[in-house]
Amino acid sequence: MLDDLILGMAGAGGDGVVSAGESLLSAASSEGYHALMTKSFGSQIRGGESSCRVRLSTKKVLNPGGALDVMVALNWDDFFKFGAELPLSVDTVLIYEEKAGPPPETLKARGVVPTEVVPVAIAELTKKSAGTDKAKTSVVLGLLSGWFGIPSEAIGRGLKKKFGSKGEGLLEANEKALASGIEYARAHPLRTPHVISKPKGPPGSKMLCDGNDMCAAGALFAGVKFFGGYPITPSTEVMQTLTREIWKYGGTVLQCEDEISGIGATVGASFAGRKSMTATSGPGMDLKTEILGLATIAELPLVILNVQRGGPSTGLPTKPEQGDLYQAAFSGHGDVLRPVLAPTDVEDTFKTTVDAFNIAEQYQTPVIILSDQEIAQRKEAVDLIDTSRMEIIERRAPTEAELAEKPYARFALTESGISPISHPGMRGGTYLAAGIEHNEKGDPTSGGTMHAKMNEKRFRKLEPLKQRTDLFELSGNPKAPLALLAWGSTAGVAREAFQLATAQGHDVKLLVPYLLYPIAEQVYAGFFESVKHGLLVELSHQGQLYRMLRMFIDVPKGLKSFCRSGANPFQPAELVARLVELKGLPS
Amino acid sequence: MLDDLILGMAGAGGDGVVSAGESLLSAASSEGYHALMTKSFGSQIRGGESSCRVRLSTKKVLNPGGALDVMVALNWDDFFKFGAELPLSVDTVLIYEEKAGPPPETLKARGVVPTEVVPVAIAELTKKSAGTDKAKTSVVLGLLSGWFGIPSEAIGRGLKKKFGSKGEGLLEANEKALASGIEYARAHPLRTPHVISKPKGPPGSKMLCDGNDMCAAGALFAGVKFFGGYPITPSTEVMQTLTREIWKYGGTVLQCEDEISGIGATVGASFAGRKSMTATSGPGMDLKTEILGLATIAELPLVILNVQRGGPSTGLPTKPEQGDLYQAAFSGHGDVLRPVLAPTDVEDTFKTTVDAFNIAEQYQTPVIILSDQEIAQRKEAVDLIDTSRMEIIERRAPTEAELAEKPYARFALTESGISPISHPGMRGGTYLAAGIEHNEKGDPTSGGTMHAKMNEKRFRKLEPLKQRTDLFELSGNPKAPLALLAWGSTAGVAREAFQLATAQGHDVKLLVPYLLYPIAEQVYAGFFESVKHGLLVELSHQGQLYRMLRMFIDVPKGLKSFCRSGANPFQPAELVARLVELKGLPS
Amino acid sequence: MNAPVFQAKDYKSELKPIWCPGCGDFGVLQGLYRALSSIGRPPHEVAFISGIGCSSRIPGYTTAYGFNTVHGRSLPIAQGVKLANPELLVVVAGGDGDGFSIGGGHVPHAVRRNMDLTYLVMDNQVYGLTKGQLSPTSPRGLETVTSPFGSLEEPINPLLYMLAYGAGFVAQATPADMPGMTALIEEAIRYPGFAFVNIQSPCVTFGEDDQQLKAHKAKQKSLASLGHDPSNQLAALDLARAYGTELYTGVFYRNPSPPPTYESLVKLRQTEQAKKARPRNQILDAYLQK
Amino acid sequence: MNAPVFQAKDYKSELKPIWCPGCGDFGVLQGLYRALSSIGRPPHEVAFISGIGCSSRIPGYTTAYGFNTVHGRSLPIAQGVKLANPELLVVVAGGDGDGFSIGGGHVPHAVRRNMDLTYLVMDNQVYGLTKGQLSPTSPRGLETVTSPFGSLEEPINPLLYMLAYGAGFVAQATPADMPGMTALIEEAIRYPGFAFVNIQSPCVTFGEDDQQLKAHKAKQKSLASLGHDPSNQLAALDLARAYGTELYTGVFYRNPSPPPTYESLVKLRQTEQAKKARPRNQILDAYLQK
Ligand SMILES: Cc1ncc(C[n+]2csc(CCOP(=O)(O)OP(=O)(O)O)c2C)c(N)n1
Ligand SMILES: Cc1ncc(C[n+]2csc(CCOP(=O)(O)OP(=O)(O)O)c2C)c(N)n1
Ligand code: SF4
Ligand code: SF4
Ligand SMILES: [Mg+2]
Ligand SMILES: [Mg+2]
Repeated sequence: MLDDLILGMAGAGGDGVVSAGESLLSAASSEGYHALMTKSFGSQIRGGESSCRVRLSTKKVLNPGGALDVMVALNWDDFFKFGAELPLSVDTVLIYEEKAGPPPETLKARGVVPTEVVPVAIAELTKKSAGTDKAKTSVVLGLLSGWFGIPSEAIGRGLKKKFGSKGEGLLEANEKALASGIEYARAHPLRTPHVISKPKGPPGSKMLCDGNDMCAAGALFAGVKFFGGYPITPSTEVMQTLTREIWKYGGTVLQCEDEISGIGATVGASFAGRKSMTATSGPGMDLKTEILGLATIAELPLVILNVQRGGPSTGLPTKPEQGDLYQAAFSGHGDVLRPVLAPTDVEDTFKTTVDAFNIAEQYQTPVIILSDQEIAQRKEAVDLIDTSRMEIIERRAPTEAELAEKPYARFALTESGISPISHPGMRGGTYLAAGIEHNEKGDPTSGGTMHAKMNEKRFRKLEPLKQRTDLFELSGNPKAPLALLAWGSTAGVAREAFQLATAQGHDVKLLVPYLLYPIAEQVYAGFFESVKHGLLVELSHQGQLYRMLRMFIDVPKGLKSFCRSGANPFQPAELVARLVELKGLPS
Repeated sequence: MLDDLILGMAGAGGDGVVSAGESLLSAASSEGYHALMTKSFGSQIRGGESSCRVRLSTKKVLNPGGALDVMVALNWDDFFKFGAELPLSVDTVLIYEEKAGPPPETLKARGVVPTEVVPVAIAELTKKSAGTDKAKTSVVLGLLSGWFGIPSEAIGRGLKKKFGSKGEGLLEANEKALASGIEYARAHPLRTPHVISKPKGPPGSKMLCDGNDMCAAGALFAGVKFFGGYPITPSTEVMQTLTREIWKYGGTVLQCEDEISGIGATVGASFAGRKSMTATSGPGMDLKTEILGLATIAELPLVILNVQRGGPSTGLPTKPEQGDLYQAAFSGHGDVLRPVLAPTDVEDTFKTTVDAFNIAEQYQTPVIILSDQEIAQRKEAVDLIDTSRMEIIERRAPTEAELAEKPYARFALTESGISPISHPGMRGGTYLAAGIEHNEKGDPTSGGTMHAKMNEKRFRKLEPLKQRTDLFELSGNPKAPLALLAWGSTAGVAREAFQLATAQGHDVKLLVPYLLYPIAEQVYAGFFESVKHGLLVELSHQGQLYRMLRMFIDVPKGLKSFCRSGANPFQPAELVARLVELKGLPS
Repeated sequence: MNAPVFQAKDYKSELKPIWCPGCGDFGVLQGLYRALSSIGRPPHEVAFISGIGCSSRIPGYTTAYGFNTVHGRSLPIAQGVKLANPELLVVVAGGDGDGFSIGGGHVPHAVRRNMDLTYLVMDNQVYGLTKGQLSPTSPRGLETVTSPFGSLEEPINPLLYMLAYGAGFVAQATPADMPGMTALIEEAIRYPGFAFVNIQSPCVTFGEDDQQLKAHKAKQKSLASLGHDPSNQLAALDLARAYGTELYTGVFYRNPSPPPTYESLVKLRQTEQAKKARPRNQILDAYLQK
Repeated sequence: MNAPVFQAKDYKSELKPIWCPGCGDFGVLQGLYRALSSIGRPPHEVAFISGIGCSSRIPGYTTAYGFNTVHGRSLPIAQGVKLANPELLVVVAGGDGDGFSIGGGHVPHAVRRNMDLTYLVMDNQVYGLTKGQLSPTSPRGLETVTSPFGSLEEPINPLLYMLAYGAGFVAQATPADMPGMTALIEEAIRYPGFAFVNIQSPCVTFGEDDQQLKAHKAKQKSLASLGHDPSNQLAALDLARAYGTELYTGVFYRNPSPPPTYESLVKLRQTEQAKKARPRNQILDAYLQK
């Protein structure tokens, strides 16, 4: 019995492999499995090739995984188009539509040829059982259920939900197809059985969601009242979810004419006293730069989600990359300190979003959430998040007593650097917000002395953030000489690599920062104390966090940047291999 | 006899102190003096207080200088409004309009009281000599000429140019006023004479210009054919100069509707094969970010001037700051390497602009010139620049033979990383330029492997830049243990500090980079080898270049960042003092 | 009639305007104080939003809440303010460059959303703050620092644009006629929807002679005196075409039956959806897979 | 008549369009090939500039020079191309969102400069590439992924806007009438100045039923058949107001005496100024202080 199973499927647009993957995912999750699904399409808007990967597990799934345990190819052409996204090993069970003919020579050229290659006359089985060839995916689901132990009742319930409303005939046909798939599998057992163990969580205990869902949910939980945005892949779903939900909570979503307007309206709503947010991806971030600076100098709370995709420019709009960290930290003219947070998976996107709102409101600052295409769009079955101890912070407004006592100074140079903030509608709190430098009251100034004080204030108020050890995940022996660091979606791979290396007996520790900027000097310094060798893993050409650490910290000589361009995901095993390699080098 | 004289003047808008400063400057420069003038205004568009500083010298002027040798106050209120911009010392000759009454107590409160304080009935003298009070500035010029030895013939020639066309009466009145000022000075000698020596250069050998002039001239020299831009202080003059000049050379200036359009049109013109440029300041740079990324991935040559002012946001629009370096290097999403150059004074803005065009064309990349408000807008009298050995580089186009030989691959993965570039109109060279990632031919791709190759190419092609030692100025003993580093307008202060420290017997060296990014690791490493202590001086809150050096180089522990917010210029003496302080510390 | 609760001076802040002596914007500011006084909302319930330019300095000169934002983005920001708190009286002010050059892309969308905003453009046919460059309303042929040989472009037509965008209230005024301008500003603020007033506000420093108050006095023709019916949109379009040639003042178009504002539709939606709200600690239950 | 020097297929590249089967943009592309063939300029003298969107993929499908730029900026970039080399035939193509939402601020300025550019908008009332969100031409009330309870905004009116902006050539077409559309594209390209064609190009995947070719066939009315005089600008403004209700095809407005193009004025200026040019090594002498 297995604890972990990775399946892949590929076919033409009409073959419905993505829909099959979704059925599998929802069946597994409703049974209490942990699961993770990623999908991939050709460049066509509709009708091109498509594929998906589903990873099922009895434990938390850390990443999409590497080589497949099972691959279903509905035709060879489409399968090959996905290349490295659907990697086989000798142990992969390769199932294919018999009609497509035996595996072509190209398979060999790719290096590994699975030992178990299983032709199934899927189309024919469908026709026979269902009387139509529209139910092909149900035959596939049946095969997978039969061979790998995925509970068929849950799949059946899924079919009812999906086809129940579409007329008796369709549901029945699919049920028959499912049964025939199961039956076929039973009748033709695999040489090596690959049955997955029963899940540990009770049925109905899992949420099925992606990172963009969790960002929207986190925003609602934190009390977002305004979202202004403009569609862009792969972030649009956040706006789409909020525009279904936010009205219930007295909020508004405005689809704006562009990203500048999106952040503009958002800043306006924040000025008017409401928790506000916008979401976008790289090109949209570029356009938001100017108004981000306005929010910094006017000290307005604001949350900005950037779902990273491959860059520069339009780049690779549907692929993940971690190339926007410099931008998040350093874009915009002038001296600016703008907190940057990064979730590492679907689940923690929720808390990271709540953290972002809390930091924004507490420190009166824009906060950037750096997600990426992978965690934003991969669907996962995860445990219900316990929100009972999550705190919600509101911005500090001047009290009536304070306002009565002395004239209101919006930008008072307080000890903490945080000055109570009023908003339109509040009696006694009127002031001029502006992009121009100002004195404590808010009046424009061009004086260098006041400018220096205000810069100092704007930086000082964020100092406490660097002490937030709760924004760092530390695993392993604190004194270990070997270290792994990763952020964002790459952290999931690093976590598995850490487990692997530990299991192999290496004395290693792992640091995953959720707070990327400002650089928490002390946290890193403490972590690095024992480190002789290590890797900072990033999916970008430059390895941007590595460079940013160097700006502020003396990084151990033996700590190397391990980085490469986006759309080339890391595998746990290769990280372990690199670590072992490093260990041999002088430090 | 003095080699160097620093004068200040302050008055109300109508008093014409800036115009007096300009007359002084042009008279001095036509006589062959080196000279430098900065002006400062209140926040009013017209009619507020105004002031200027003029520094005259028989040698090259390195910076505006610190405490004034001479100060002319036409009234006390306006003088005090400029605070630290017009600093006095005990040795300052303080001349004031008698009518304004004796120096108020506030002067004492400011710490230093000059020993020589000279009231002159300027208004009365004007009325008496010229018969009108419109010629006040000519009396002032007369006084300055008489007391400090500034050649009166040159001032007279200036008056002729200025008033010659405005009717006999006005010229005559001003000539009389000038004479009366000179006469008054002769009749009332100062206690300590402050006469400036004769200049070394022959009359008529000096150019009178500011940094923005030199940028426009450099662009014309380099062969700019298109400028698209949008007005913004303090860069607008570049567009204004080019729109008078460029047509002569077959080029066009387009005043666009915003900065996005400005860089858009510029990129378009570059795509069409012409040398192109845009200019702006901080807020405009923010808006240009997205299209900068497009130029990087489409590998289009482009020059962008950013005249830095105080930030963030609208900030301090008329004051200098060096706070846009992070932005220049790191703005925009994705992995980008974009060369950044910085001129250090009016004169070298010319060559830096030519260098920027050459690098842009040679490497098919956007290049940013980081100027700042001070060098862009201060007027200087400098020696005519010798352009005879300046090379002009044109982009490498595919030859007809190459195009005939095999199908054109616009983004061919060559050894140097540079691929010959065609443009519309060229037969056989058609291709698709795009913001999306592409293969060698230019066709869109979403493949990770090709993406990695193209990123690598785009970075590799710029490697040779890091070997350009001609883009660094190195002075002093190469083995010195003490170091000064500065860039941009701050370099002028550092140069004088270096001279001062050397004269005081310190073993010190100076490095001024014109190439700010990519970081030339070897140049710095070589420089740092002997360094025990040192300062990197920057006019920004964060000290951005210091942090950027750390990203790529192990900076000596004894090298400190000496930085502060904009609009607070450094003085040579304080840099020396800090250096001496450092020397005492363990390294 | 009772004395107003808030007098014009109650809207005037301590900040001294830094406009050039004689700038048309002084008059606009006075008219605005008076219009606000007639309307009578307390200053803390009023928000002035502007971009960057001489004219965009207006918010600082009032005792209301003010947001002097960045160049060209006043309308998006104002929409956020209004949607966040529809109870506020929100006035947007700025220049011809701020509004129709860099900000021009936001205008049609602000108009078609039809929030209850008032947009006052101080049209001086030049860039004042940056010292005299071409603005989008500068006449063809104009010589400026950025057009030393004369402008090669047709000017834009703010009135015609606004009508084409479907604005419910479109008017033009000049501080050369203070009572007329003040009344138009008041009417625009009272109009329940997006209202636009193009105010010919002379730049005495960089403007042309025929753009000064004196010339306005001579040239101005009131639309009322022409017998124009402000409910006739096609006639308004026709008259608006004379922008740049004629100086018509008054209301070009006023929608006789103003449609519901965006914020009122939002309110309806919020009310309708409110019943589906979950308690905060159950928001995630929506994702549970049964 | 001789056979054309370049046939439609000579403008067709090897890149296979990745549009959904049945997408209206296929028809537009065909029409474009044919129009180009009639005009007969060699592909290397033609430049296609586009933004981002399904429709913006057009440049890649031609053998001309192409620049598939960023979202909303095709017009500024195209102006740079044209001014850098006025000899080129420059065609700008894109979607309703690209052109009138994010790019909307550039349109009036491109129009008033009046360069000899052709601007083809494939108006499908939706965001195709990003999978079905509201576009600025989406009708009020439309339910999409970003308006699950219906859009609250009036759509923009591209035809009326372009007329208000002063475009010299404004037309509307649909690939439901291939010969008509092809002829209009050709006429637009031949018009010596800024020319705009709004092409109703259905999105089969995210569009509504009444926006498909079949509906167009039923609904389309040619302006010629209505007896419209394309030299009458006010009549054009009036007819354009029916956008969204009626599907008028043909030329709304064509300036009977096209004014000089921007680039021709530039040429004059360059010629006039050329005599004042200094040799490169004397450029700095202008700053010498005698
Ligand atoms: C992004 C950006 N670009 C340019 C500027 C410079 N700028 C400030 S105001 C202005 C134009 C002012 O003209 P207008 O809006 O007509 O206002 P006016 O001063 O004439 O009242 C410009 C170009 C800026 N502040 N920000
Ligand atoms: C700056 C930026 N914002 C958003 C996007 C995402 N985006 C790409 S195309 C598009 C809209 C497409 O709609 P339209 O222009 O109507 O073209 P269509 O696909 O319908 O032909 C959007 C929002 C982007 N690429 N860049
Ligand atoms: S420059 Fe013109 S618009 Fe600006 S304050 Fe002066 S007169 Fe007014
Ligand atoms: S999504 Fe719509 S517009 Fe895009 S290719 Fe498909 S049918 Fe055409
Ligand atoms: Mg103006
Ligand atoms: Mg569209």
